[in-house]
Amino acid sequence: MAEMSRPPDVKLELFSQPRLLAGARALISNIAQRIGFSEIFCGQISLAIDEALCNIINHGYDKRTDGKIMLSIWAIENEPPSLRIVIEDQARQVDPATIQSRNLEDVRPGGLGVYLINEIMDEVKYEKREGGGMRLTMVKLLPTRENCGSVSAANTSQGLGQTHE
Amino acid sequence: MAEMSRPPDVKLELFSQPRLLAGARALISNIAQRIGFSEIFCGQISLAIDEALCNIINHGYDKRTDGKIMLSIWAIENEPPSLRIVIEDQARQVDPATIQSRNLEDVRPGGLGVYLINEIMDEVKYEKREGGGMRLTMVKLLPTRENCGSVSAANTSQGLGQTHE
Amino acid sequence: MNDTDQIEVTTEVLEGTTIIKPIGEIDLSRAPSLRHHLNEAQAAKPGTLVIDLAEVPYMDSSGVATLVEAMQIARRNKSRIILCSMQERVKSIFEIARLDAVFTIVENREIALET
Amino acid sequence: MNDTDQIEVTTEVLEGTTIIKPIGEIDLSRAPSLRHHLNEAQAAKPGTLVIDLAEVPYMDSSGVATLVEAMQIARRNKSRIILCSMQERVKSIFEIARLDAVFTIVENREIALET
Ligand SMILES: Nc1ncnc2c1ncn2[C@@H]1O[C@H](COP(=O)(O)OP(=O)(O)O)[C@@H](O)[C@H]1O
Ligand SMILES: Nc1ncnc2c1ncn2[C@@H]1O[C@H](COP(=O)(O)OP(=O)(O)O)[C@@H](O)[C@H]1O
Repeated sequence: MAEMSRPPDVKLELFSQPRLLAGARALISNIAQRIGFSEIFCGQISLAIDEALCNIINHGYDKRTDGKIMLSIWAIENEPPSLRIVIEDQARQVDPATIQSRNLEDVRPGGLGVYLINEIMDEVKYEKREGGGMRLTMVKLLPTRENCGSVSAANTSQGLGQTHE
Repeated sequence: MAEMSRPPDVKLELFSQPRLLAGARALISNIAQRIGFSEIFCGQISLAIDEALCNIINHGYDKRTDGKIMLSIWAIENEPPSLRIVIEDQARQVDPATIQSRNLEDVRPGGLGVYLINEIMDEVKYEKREGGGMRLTMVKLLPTRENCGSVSAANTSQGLGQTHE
Repeated sequence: MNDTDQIEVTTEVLEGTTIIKPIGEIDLSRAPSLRHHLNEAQAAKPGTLVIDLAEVPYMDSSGVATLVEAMQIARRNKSRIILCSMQERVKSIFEIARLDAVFTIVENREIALET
Repeated sequence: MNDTDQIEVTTEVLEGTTIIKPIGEIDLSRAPSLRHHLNEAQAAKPGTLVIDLAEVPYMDSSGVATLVEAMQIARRNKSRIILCSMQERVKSIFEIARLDAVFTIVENREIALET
């Protein structure tokens, strides 16, 4: 995953509080819409970010509400059109290899977040930050007619079918 | 206007680009909604922020798109419920006294932003920042039944009348 | 929990069937409130619990986890859960998580009551 | 201007009346595109220009300035501008700016065409 040389278009910093998730989603969804993502895609991208933030709150900060979370957002209009989001925290450092989605066959509450993030985004990378905390880098490319990179484009679901235009 | 001792709940940093205004509005409107502001009030608060950002882009940075704008947002749920927003820039410093709304009688394009900000928000203060650039502090109190602090509560307009509940 | 973390819910109790209709986005901040309402409804052990999602424009995995939990309680109680009137955006998360086959999901409330 | 800064507009030209219907939020990023469409419509000097705002959920003072400008052009042309189908949120800015008395604002397109 290439590093971005230019500074992010938007930076958002919030405390690890569930009540602030909706605002973060609204911002991301709006920026995604501006790049040209369809409504369903904007919803999915918001969901991926929401899940990443939930995990930082629940696992990184153990539900403490005074932890900092920093988002850097690049609204890339060409080269090709895409949304790049880096989420950083000052929470517990874990081995990126342990951040894994579980087997979906085993239906139980929880354990969907990492799976959803991986399904929705085109690139996903977890790293330890030098100064402490974790960094999650995610990229979503704008689907084109040739490149219908939707989640379940494979399993031809009806609901998502509508988004490919 | 008392200074806030605790750090802001949310910080947003963006470049002076018109295309980013919609995202900032979406974030602010969502946070306002969470505090309990009605839909019309959320719209008005978004408008006040939008106008402040437009002025920084147009007058502060002379429409340059590479200027930084920093927003600090406090979602205050008690003491009493309110939204506090501080907007800072690194743009031209002007005498706060020159930032004034014009006479509305004289109908012409432009010259409404500062008027709208003053009408919508309960407290508005422009200052020069120590390190350069300007700082605008705005507070909007959640209207209660006793305190229907809506814009044009005075001129009993029908459209806004609906918002007082 | 803040006031705004409470999810608005309307509950209708019919003969053997309870219908719960949450209103608003269901995420980490509101899932606990939804869980509370579902637990309350399930304590009365209705034969069928219909969850009407017509007014839920968004749900994250915290909301889904709450529904999976309710389904497990229903199984223990030998009762049923039916989800109805799901918006497209919410349906999309059930599909990605492959839970659309696990839950009984129907078009609208009328079908849910006939099922 | 970016692609997404272009406002979507439908234009209908009737006998002596042009109806313009912009779609989407009108703010600093999209006001120039709206101005372009209005200028184009006004170049043909219609007797009446109806601006149907039914699909405009938000407008800031950049949008309002564009409409005030169009009104000044209309006055020079001795023609009229009528705004119709304004959403409540947008009406609110016209009221705060005391422009609700300056513009002819009517409920819907039918009334606009009869006026
Ligand atoms: N930001 C994070 N910090 C630490 N651990 C994490 C983080 N995100 C995910 N994990 C780990 O990955 C696992 C899977 O996460 P997820 O799929 O979201 O399910 P859940 O959060 O319900 O357990 C978590 O249980 C946790 O161990
Ligand atoms: N952030 C700012 N920096 C410098 N000058 C400003 C700023 N905001 C407002 N002003 C001044 O206040 C005046 C009134 O602003 P406003 O009411 O928004 O009308 P307009 O922007 O259409 O001129 C502006 O013309 C400008 O001189």
